[in-house]
Amino acid sequence: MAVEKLPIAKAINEALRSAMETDSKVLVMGEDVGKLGGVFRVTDGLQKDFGEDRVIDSPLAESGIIGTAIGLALRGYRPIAEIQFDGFVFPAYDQIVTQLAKMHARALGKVKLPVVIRIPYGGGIGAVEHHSESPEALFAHVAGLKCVSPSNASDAYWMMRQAIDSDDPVIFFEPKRRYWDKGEVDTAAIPGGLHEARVVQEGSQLTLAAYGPMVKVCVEAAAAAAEEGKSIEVLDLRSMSPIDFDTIQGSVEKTRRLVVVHEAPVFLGTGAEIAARITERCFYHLEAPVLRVGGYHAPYPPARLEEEYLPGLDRVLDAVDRALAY
Amino acid sequence: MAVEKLPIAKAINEALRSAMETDSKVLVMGEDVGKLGGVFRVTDGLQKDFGEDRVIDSPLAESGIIGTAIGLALRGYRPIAEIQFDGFVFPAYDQIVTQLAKMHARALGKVKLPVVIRIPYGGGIGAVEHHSESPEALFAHVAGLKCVSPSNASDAYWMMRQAIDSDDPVIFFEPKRRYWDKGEVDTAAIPGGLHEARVVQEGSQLTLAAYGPMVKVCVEAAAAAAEEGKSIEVLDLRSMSPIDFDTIQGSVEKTRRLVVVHEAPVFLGTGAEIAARITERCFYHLEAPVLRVGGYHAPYPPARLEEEYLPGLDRVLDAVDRALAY
Amino acid sequence: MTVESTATRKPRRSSKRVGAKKTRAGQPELVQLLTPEGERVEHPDYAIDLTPEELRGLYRDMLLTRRFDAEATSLQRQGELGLWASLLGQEAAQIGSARALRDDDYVFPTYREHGVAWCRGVDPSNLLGMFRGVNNGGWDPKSNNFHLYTIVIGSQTLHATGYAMGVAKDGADAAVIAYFGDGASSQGDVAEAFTFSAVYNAPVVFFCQNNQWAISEPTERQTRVPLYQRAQGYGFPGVRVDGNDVLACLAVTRSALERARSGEGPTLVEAFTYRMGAHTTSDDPTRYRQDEERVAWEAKDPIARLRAYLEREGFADEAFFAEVDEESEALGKRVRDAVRAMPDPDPMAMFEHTYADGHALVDEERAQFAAYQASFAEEEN
Amino acid sequence: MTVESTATRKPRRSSKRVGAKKTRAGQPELVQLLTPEGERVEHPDYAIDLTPEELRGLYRDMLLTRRFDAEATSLQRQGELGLWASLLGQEAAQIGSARALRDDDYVFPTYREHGVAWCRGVDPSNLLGMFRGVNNGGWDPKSNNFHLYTIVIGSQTLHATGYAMGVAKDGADAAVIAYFGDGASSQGDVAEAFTFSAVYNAPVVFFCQNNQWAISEPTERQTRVPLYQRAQGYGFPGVRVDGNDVLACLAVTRSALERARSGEGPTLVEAFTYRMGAHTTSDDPTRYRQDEERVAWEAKDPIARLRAYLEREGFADEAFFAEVDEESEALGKRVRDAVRAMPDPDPMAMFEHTYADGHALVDEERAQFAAYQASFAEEEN
Ligand SMILES: Cc1ncc(C[n+]2csc(CCOP(=O)(O)OP(=O)(O)O)c2C)c(N)n1
Ligand SMILES: Cc1ncc(C[n+]2csc(CCOP(=O)(O)OP(=O)(O)O)c2C)c(N)n1
Ligand SMILES: [Mg+2]
Ligand SMILES: [Mg+2]
Repeated sequence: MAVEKLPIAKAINEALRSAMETDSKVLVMGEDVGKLGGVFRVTDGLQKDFGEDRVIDSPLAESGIIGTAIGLALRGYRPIAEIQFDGFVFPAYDQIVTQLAKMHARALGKVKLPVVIRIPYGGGIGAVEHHSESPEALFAHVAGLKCVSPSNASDAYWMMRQAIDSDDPVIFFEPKRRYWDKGEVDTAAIPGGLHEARVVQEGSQLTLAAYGPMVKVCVEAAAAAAEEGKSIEVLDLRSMSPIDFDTIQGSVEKTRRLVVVHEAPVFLGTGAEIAARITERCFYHLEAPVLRVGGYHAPYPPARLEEEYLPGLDRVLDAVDRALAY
Repeated sequence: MAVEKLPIAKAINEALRSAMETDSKVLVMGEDVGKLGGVFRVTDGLQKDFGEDRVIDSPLAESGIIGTAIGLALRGYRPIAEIQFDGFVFPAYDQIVTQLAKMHARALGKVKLPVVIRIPYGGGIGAVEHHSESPEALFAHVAGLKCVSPSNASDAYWMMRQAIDSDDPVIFFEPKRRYWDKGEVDTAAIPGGLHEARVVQEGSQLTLAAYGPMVKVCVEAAAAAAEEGKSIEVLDLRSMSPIDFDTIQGSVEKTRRLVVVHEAPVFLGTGAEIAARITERCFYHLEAPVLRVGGYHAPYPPARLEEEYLPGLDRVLDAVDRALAY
Repeated sequence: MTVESTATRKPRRSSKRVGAKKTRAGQPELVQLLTPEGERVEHPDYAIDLTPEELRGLYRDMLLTRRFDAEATSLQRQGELGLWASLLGQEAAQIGSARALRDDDYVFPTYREHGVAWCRGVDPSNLLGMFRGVNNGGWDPKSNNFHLYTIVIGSQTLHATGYAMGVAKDGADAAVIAYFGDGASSQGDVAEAFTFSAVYNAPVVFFCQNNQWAISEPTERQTRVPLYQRAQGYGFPGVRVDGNDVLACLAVTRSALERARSGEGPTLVEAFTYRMGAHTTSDDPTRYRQDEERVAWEAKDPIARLRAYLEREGFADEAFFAEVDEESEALGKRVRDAVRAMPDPDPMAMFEHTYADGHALVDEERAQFAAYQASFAEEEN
Repeated sequence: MTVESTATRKPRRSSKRVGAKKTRAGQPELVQLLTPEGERVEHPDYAIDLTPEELRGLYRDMLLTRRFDAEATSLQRQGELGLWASLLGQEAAQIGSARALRDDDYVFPTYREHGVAWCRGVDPSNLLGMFRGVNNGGWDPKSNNFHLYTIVIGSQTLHATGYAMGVAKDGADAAVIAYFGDGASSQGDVAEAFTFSAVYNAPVVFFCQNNQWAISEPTERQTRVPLYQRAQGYGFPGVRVDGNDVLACLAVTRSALERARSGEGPTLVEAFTYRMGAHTTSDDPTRYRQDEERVAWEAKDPIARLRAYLEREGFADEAFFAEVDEESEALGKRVRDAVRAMPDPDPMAMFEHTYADGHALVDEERAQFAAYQASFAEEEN
């Protein structure tokens, strides 16, 4: 395969497969990743082809999964651990924050922790509690972790390959409601850097910045705005730690207005940091305050309210209008 | 006692004692809180006076401490759980975030979770790893929790009383390096609201906003700046969730410049939210971007580097100068 | 593993001796009072003496629970529910254990304890709210001493332990029961619950329904020895009961609750049963298990077993069975109607109940949202 | 609880049968090969046959470790260290277990395993960096197969388990040992390590130094039965050894490591010992425990015990003891000098090593900090 049209879930599956073929130290582990192939089938077929020794069905214990992944990494393996859903990462939070994130620094660089943690995240799939959350800010705040989220199949493939290649722990947030969205994947193309933002669409009057599942919403919003004659630039940030502020700054110096969109609650979400830092960098350029569209300060609501909770086209356009009104 | 000069640790101790006297449902629990009185002696003497049934030495398991505190709260108790040091709260993070924070909403208000979690936090005491961190943003981002931090003995007493009285879970961040700072406590005075910021010192040219251990640094910075003829207003935010934005806004509309100071890393720290929101609220008032002084994106460093890592007088004054230079 | 008659086995002498004593067939001992064929057998540690009426009551509970469960599954297929976690096959474990409870006992369920909820008097349609997506828990835990469903695996075992610690502090003689699964046994929280309950001698029963699967993972991915043995190392007894035998589940749970009430502390009960259906309606078990396994367990069906016993002993007649069938149809209809009539929540509900005492940020966001909503109304005008 | 001679006791038959068999005195059985009086006793499961030279080596290890530990305590008092966690009393548990290891085995310590570090060849002064506050771990884990000290209680047991899983995947016959305390036994992570290691049959030894205190909490706050029994419920053996008996610790650990190597999976070893000093130099044990307890344990001192044996058997003469004493003084001086010469880290070090592959934010902050630092230099000019 060189260029193929794949859904995001399958693109990640291909990335895992190809990394496992390339490097026998790459392991996949987690709950139900084996025979079942994961509840979203992202690891489908891997156990069949690479065996139980490399595709490991773990006991039902997230701290154990990450803690043993750390041990495996210390032994020279490159584990890719799956957390079944966003809301179930917290039992592993201690291992992630106090051990995985800090061990390389603690050892003054003498050990490496090439662990990838895959987390299907975000809402929009009509699920029950704990299956629709966006906890990325809780990881991005923690030094020692890198956090990324692809928005399309090509990035899903390439960013996963790069995450596996990284010698740092990477939390890989997979936009679960986009798992079935198809896109072209060129497995021969040379990708951009894992932590570089991308201008998805150029525009002159305002910048919309998003990552993961919200990129699509922003692109649609830009299209809708275009019909009203508004020229919107859309950025796919791709990485939440580090954030590619240079690219955002470049865009905002041009458009002079910025709206950040994410599913996670606005309060102390990644948008807060972007607003704070871009305002500092572009103080004299901004014609309007950086506006944020995101979740509310409430537990993720029951499924029949999620459309109200999640940023959708209307709420993004509302923010665009408000920003343009300054 | 009505008015007495007490160190912060003792003021909290008095608050616990008086709450326990008033309400037999109030319990204290945690590691070493009994005979030892806690590693900082904050619970000193309580087990002797209230018995092992109300001052409970817990097994060494933070998830267990918070999980059983939740159960006790469901049974009608008002547990005050101690986490021995900031860096050891993470094994309990799942119980705090997925259970404690969400249970009241999950039950549509039918159960209450009056649990106080005491966390001695922050650095400056020359300790080993995990004993000097400031994880407040990781809790403030989570809906369902309230987060506060006193900066002086009177607040330590009263805010603890109010936290215990609250029917919501409160994470009570105790500025451990200030435990021995003395201040007057009037146990008869009617306190302000738990989540209200306070103007510690009026000024006209710039607002310094801080909470907990950094308030003292800001007051000193304001004094130093005053010597250079600069008029600085100092706010003690007292609460990180909710944040009293009205008071900050009021101050910034007057001074037109804001610097936020906290020990926690700047990236996605509470300062990010304050900068973002105040910029939105005061866009046309601000003469300079909101600047932030805080920890770096690195694990808390070994003790002999902490003076460089922590915001001190010089770094705060540097930010003040930078803000005034706009 | 198979569940066999223990009629000819030498009984365990005391619930405290829970070592892995093996039977001839190499099976760890299993408390059984009713064989798969519906024959009543005795167990010296677990006597039980129920009236025909009580026995019929258990049958009715199981049958109605199963009917309700089937209705929910079909409501999911019809798109009325987003998801359903069926208890099919686990009726005896749930009804047996729940019928051992007193009103003042307190229950902490997982997300699959529909039979327990039934026994506690929770209106079945209330259980469906969270699966329909209109709420995250649709009943008042305090009105039936039945806590909300807990999705984060294992957490509720600690809540149960804390609650039980509170019961003991109150000097009450109530007990607490925490349900969890074989998969959950691996969670650190469950181990911590064992530690805390043992150290504080809390009046709690840990009721593990080992249905042999945690989604696609068989129990061997969680443990290499029978789960009931876990308790001993924490200093309290563990016992394995035939989870498809409602009488044994009742007797064993009753005895564990008695221990709790009388100040002897926690007990672990492992109900050895089988998840007859998919993990949830989202799951496809053909990917990971053989249908033969399920078919073999059909022969151990908890309801058929009790019915055979009732019929054999003449404790119930055709009229009774017909009546329960009728009742179950009515229940199905009632639930169906109730679910269909369930209104979507008001969007403003998002801003309620995050806090008991209010929160300035919530107020701000509520106001902004209301204004935003109103802006559409304006546009429409 | 007291540690007594087991010379007259009936021995356990196999390390797999770890039930709480009680002695006449009501004590769970304890593997002992050297009585507190220094008499050699036999244990049928744990034979050991050391040369006089090896025995002297163990004595030397213990004595030097104790000397180093005392030096560190006094360096703390002198303000050279911020904190010290003394191993006083636990020398036999640490030296005995560590001398059972091969070079290719891997060790995951807590923060108190100075004796183990010694045996692994880690330069003692390197251990002091973190207590002085110049780093958070001052050695390369890979050069001695000795991981960094871990402060978050219990976490390292999972790292050890994962590492051991890796060893097994590699087809290597090395083993892994995880140290932890009685307090740590309550952490969910330790239970999960038990589960994972059992399920994957990982070649790991869990070595619990039960020094009977977790800061101010006695072991009864963590468990109501002896800790070694915990293992059985997870499907692997647990054994309690006299933690003040270096021979028994060596023999029991060696046997557990052999099990691991030969594919039999994990073992839990509980070394029953006593924390003779404060928890750390910040602690004041007079607030929570009776000095009599400590005094009673002095009679069981691990070093005196071995010395009595060496003397009685004529395995060592005065010259040897004098030589070790001299060596220990030299070690003390060397450590003292090394610590005093330890430079404070360069502030820029804060920005190193957070990531292996770099991070834009770190680069930005490093540059800002450098500019800020430079601004002072300018002012000074
Ligand atoms: C902490 C956590 N991790 C993962 C999940 C996803 N999950 C839901 S149910 C389940 C399996 C549970 O198995 P078991 O405990 O045996 O209960 P059963 O479903 O068989 O009743 C998993 C992995 C979860 N809900 N919580
Ligand atoms: C997760 C966590 N919680 C709390 C602490 C604080 N703490 C440090 S040592 C200790 C007691 C440990 O006791 P034990 O496991 O018996 O080891 P010992 O100190 O006796 O060697 C505690 C509570 C910690 N380091 N980590
Ligand atoms: Mg199961
Ligand atoms: Mg100890």
